[in-house]
Amino acid sequence: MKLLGLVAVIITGSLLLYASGDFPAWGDANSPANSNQQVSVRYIQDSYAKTKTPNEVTAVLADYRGFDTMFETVVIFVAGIAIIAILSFLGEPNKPRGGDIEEHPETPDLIIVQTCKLVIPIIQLFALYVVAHGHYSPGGGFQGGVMFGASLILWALACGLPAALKRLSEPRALVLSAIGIIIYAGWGFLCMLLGGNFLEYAFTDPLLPEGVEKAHSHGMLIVEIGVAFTVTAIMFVIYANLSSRGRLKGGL
Amino acid sequence: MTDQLPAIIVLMPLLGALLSVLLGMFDRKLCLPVALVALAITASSAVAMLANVLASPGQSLSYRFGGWDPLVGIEYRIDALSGLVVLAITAVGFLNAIYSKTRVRDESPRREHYFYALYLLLVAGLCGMVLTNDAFNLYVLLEICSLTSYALIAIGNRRAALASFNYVIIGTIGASFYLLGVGYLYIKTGALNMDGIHAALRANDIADSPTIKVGFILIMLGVWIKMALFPLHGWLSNAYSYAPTTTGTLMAPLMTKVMVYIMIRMMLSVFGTEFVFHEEFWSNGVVWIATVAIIAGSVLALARSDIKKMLTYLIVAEVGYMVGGAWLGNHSGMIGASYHILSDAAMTFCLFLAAGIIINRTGEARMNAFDGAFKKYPLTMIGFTVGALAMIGLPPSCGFFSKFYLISGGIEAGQWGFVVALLFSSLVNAVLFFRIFERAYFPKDLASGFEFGGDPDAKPDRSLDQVPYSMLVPMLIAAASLLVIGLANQTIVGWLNTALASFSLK
Amino acid sequence: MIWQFDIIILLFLVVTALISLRLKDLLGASIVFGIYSFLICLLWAEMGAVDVAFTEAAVGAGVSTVIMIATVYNTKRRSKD
Amino acid sequence: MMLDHAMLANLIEDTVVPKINFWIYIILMMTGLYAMISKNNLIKKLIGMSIFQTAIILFYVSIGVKSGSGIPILGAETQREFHEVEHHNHEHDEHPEEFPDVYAYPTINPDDYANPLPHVLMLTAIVVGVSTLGLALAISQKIYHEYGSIEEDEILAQIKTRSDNDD
Amino acid sequence: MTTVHSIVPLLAFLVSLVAVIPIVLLGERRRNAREAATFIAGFIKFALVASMVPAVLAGKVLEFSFIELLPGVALEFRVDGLGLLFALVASSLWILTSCYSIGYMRGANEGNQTRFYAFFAVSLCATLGVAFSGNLLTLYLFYEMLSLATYPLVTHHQDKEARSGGRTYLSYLLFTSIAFALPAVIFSYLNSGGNMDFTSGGFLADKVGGGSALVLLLLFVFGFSKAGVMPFHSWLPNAMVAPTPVSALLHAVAVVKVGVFCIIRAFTGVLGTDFLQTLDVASVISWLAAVTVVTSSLIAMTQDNLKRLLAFSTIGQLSYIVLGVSLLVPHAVQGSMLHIPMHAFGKITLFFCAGAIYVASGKKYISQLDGLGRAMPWTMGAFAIGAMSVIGLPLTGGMLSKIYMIWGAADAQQHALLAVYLVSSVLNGVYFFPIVYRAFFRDPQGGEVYDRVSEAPLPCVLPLAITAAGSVLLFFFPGLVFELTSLMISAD
Repeated sequence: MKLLGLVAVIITGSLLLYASGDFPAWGDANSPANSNQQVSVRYIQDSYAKTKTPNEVTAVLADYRGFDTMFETVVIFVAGIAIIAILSFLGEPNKPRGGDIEEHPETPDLIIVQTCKLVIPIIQLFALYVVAHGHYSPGGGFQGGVMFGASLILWALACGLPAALKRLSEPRALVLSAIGIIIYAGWGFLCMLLGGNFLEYAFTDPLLPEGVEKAHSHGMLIVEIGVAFTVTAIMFVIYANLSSRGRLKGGL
Repeated sequence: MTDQLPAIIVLMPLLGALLSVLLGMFDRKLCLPVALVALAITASSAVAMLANVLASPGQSLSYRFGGWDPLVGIEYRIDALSGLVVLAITAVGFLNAIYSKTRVRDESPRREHYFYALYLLLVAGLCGMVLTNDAFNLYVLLEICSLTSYALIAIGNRRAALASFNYVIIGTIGASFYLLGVGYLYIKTGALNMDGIHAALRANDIADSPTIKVGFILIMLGVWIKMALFPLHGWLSNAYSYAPTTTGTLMAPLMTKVMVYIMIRMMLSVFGTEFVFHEEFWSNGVVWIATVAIIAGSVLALARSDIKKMLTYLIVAEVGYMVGGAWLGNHSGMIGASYHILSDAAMTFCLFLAAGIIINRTGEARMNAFDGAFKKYPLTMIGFTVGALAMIGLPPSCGFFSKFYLISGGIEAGQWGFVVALLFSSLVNAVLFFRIFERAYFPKDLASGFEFGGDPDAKPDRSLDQVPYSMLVPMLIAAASLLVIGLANQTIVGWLNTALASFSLK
Repeated sequence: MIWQFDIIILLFLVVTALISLRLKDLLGASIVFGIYSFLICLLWAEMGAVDVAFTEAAVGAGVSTVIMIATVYNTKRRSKD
Repeated sequence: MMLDHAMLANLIEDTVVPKINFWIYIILMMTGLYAMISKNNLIKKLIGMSIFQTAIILFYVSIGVKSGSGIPILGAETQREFHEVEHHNHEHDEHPEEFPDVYAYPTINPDDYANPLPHVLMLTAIVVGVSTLGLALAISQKIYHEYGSIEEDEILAQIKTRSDNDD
Repeated sequence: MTTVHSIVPLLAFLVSLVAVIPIVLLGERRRNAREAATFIAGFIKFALVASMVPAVLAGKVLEFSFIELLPGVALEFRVDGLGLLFALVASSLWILTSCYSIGYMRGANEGNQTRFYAFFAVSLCATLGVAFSGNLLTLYLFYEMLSLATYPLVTHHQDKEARSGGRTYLSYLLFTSIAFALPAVIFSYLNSGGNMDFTSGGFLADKVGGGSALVLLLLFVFGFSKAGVMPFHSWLPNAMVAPTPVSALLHAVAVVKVGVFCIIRAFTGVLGTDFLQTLDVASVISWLAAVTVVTSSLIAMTQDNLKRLLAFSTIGQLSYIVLGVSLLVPHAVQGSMLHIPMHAFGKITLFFCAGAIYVASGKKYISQLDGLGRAMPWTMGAFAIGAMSVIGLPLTGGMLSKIYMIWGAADAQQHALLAVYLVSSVLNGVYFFPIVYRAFFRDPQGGEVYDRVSEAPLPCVLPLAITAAGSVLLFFFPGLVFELTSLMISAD
């Protein structure tokens, strides 16, 4: 096994080294990738005019390549349900999952709980801000969603998994994540119904007539919210299942 | 609305998956109907889309997500080949969903809704991979397929867990190689749209720069790992044979074939024939690898006593067929490879379904499951026989014609080793399957020998109430499709010709 | 881009990667891997990829490490290599 | 003394800097690959996998870097210019007689902003990475549940003794 | 020669396939009705085939083609003299054999009789498909179909011996057909420019060089190993584990004759005798065949098991045909075509007799036959006639064909091969004559008296009498056969 790994590493590594001699220098503004007039330059120059979104990354992510991003969200969703499907009923296929808090005897430490009570709302507020403000600053659905999910994970770490599950039970989380994708895909379908292609935000202009560019911007906001829903829910689901071997009791 | 079909084909299964998760929480019996409806819509729209493609000028459609220009946005491009492959995927998905009715309930209790969600997403991912014209979007869909298949395998029995873990490791290496290869293309061309990359390669004529070469190698490596070309086939056998029945019957026919399609797509429309085949040495080398793959696959299959394992090694051999055919670098070889994608999907599907029924009924995974099987399950055995004869390559089944085109391609290219390997493997298949037929039709004890009508004292044939229709009917349809594909090969090849016409093949 | 900064982080990256792979204690390995993710997040920020840095900070340094530790708790802490 | 430092700095800047990212990413990637293939512990394999993936991300992000460029977010200044032009053109549409001429949008110099595309792609890649990691961790928990071990050789030994398969 | 579009060939082909349905449905419970179905099908088939004779004699060629399988190559039926002759022989003998097999199968009360009759019908259907096939691909298709359809018949008994016999049978036929014939077919397709129809001149004529022509010939001769040219002959003796009717019809008539038929097609229809004469590569084949002829005759002399002896004699006779056609001169070719019906009648008589002896007295070995002639005069008489025909003695059809082949050998100036014909005829005499002698002129061993042994049941004796008479009649009234074959020759 070790030998095999060594061989593979040497072959691949030499291949890559051989090619790396041919790369444009790091930070070269005129490299084909950076100076492709049809692609990257166009993103930089047109994106604001077309979508009224200063954050080019968000513009490209949620609009130009919005379809990718939808499937990116689906990937997270897949991971969530896959983990549940693998870990649920591990060993005891007939016992119900989750529920009884008696599993968690030692009462959580007071200080930690109080601190969390202080910190978590702030985290969640900031997460919402990140989601909403993704057009103008770094951030967006993923980052905000992960932060929100992390706040729930923090709560679970502090007061035990059952306490957190009381806030967001697994079925609710799954519904939430599904809703997230439905928001995303639904908006795309709406564009279809209004006569455009899938995710062609321009056609949603009649709903909120502020000009086609704004329609793009709004579309992005909506799909980012959808992404945030899914990511929040799934991040928590993943943690909940992995930390309790799918039994949804005890936890760390 | 017909111009929206490409999007619908990918989105319907996605919608179905969401619904099956949501409804499954209330009543898991709803999942199968939901899945069936979604897949039926998908399959029918695949048919409609194929009709559109064939009707359209140049037999090629383009769908732009978000209405953006393909270079900055994401584009789907459909020609006759991809249309046919998508049709095959959706058809297999639909039939297999029917087949899964009882299996899933028994094999993964209380998880049906997750199973069907993953199942539908896998189908969606496969369709997307075939349709997309964007190198990175292909990666995302590839990962969706990989994740769903990891999970679908891991749901299986205790051995499945380890097999699935190895599959995760290997699969991630493969996908990452592909991603890296795309990066190498991007750093030189700055484009992600396949046509864009091709245009850039032509325009700046950087085709012979080390980066592009290494990028090509990386992409091919990734795809080969995913399709289990011979030296890289280690993960396949365990993963498919320990997976739950319906997972195996879905993935075995589709995954490798779709990866072969991706390989052909990359070779033709991204890099272009003059780049791929301009180094005789390398293309011949790949054909030789394929030759070895065919022989090794057949021999390994011969050495197995476990039915599913045997079939999985046959897949390894079949992959060799297609890779070799595609790399022969001439027209009939490419036709053979792309036609074999369809026919092999059908053959593998039929065989896995039939073997699944036999294994499930006898509760025995080894060859002796077949002892006197015809007496007990005549219809199943007939289906299995048709599939096996197609695998051996006897006319007029589709297996014969794909082999015919491949061999004629091999002769044209003067690749005698490849030709010999093809013949050799069909002989090995003959040995394999007649070993089974002998057990099934002429078992040692005369009583259970097969005899139409039955002798007066034989008990009436109860096979129909033994094998549920939900398993029998899809299998028989698959078996019939083998003959249909075979007899219609002129039409299909005609479409493929127009699809491949634009790529200057010898 | 600030290349001095860049080089320093890159070197640290290699070091942390090797450490996290060498450590026999999986918990330690996971934590070192968290550090690795955090360094890489710094690296993205330095290269101007703020969104990627943000995501990496949240996902890589945050969630990945946590679930990895969760798994270590649920399985074995010692590793033979 | 200072001069030497400057010379050294220039030397590095000319020789090492243009390539170091691409070297380091190869080193990291190979480390990860080696770990994935030849480590015996499943968790270690997964750590290797994450390193492997981040190495690719490093490669992509390094593509998009432009020396002297800022983050790919338009500055408030540029936004204001856009708004003015827009406002003016709007007025022009309202009553052309007072505002006869139509302004064009200011052209943005692409060198001022990093290439956003690799960033977008890598956001996806990171998410895919964490999903794969989570899934693989779940599978390894299942394996631990089945075999009571996460060391590959021990598991294989168990399978051999049970001899419940052939391959 | 004019071409007529007619559906009759298709019907004649389908009859026995359709017959399978009633056979299967009726099954063992209503065995008489089942056999009736077989008979009806047989007569209809024969009538249909016979109905094509006038048209063909008038120099027409009946054609029927449907689905196009490959560009320019359809699934096509095309009835010319040779095909019709073969079809006539097969379909007429099918009727007799079914009659015979009723007697045999019931006499030896075999199991799984429905399967037997069903696959018998399928095999006949495949045989006619081969006889009528209008192009190489169709020929190959039905050739494979025949291999598969006969497998259950060979393995009929399902015991160890039968299974191993069937395994050898199938592995030989499939191996050779896939490994040799299929490449040959594809190679001819590639060189023919997308048209594989058999033409009188051969569709590959002047399209391939001498070397590749030789390779093609070898591939065809070994690929269609049903013709039993050495070294791919040993499936035939092994296949004798089958019930006698199977051996009789399939391994004296249908299967083996399909093999030589395919080889004749390869010579006349694919490459064309004239073209081959210009190349002069066929002598290789001639010598292969000659070696087979002599060797098989020598082996046959050492056999004591009657059916095995007949098997080896069949191998020799088949190689006569291959040898004849490989001489490329009109007389030899016509002689080999003639030899198909002549040998068919003679050899099937012998097999019938062997089966009848087995049914009546349970004897399998020549050494047991002493004095049996008195107990079963009809059977042994017919045996004598059959033997004469196979040896090629006067008053039997076998003589005509053999004379033609010898004549052809003389035309071709191949005196060595001519000698082969003569010597092997002598050898045939040497291994057939003792049997007849034992049967009629020796006393039973150990004073055994055949009071209980009498003739086999009538359904057995009738057919063998008819076939024996047939092979005599073919000597006196060979007109039809000659005309049909000379159609092919004049076409060349």
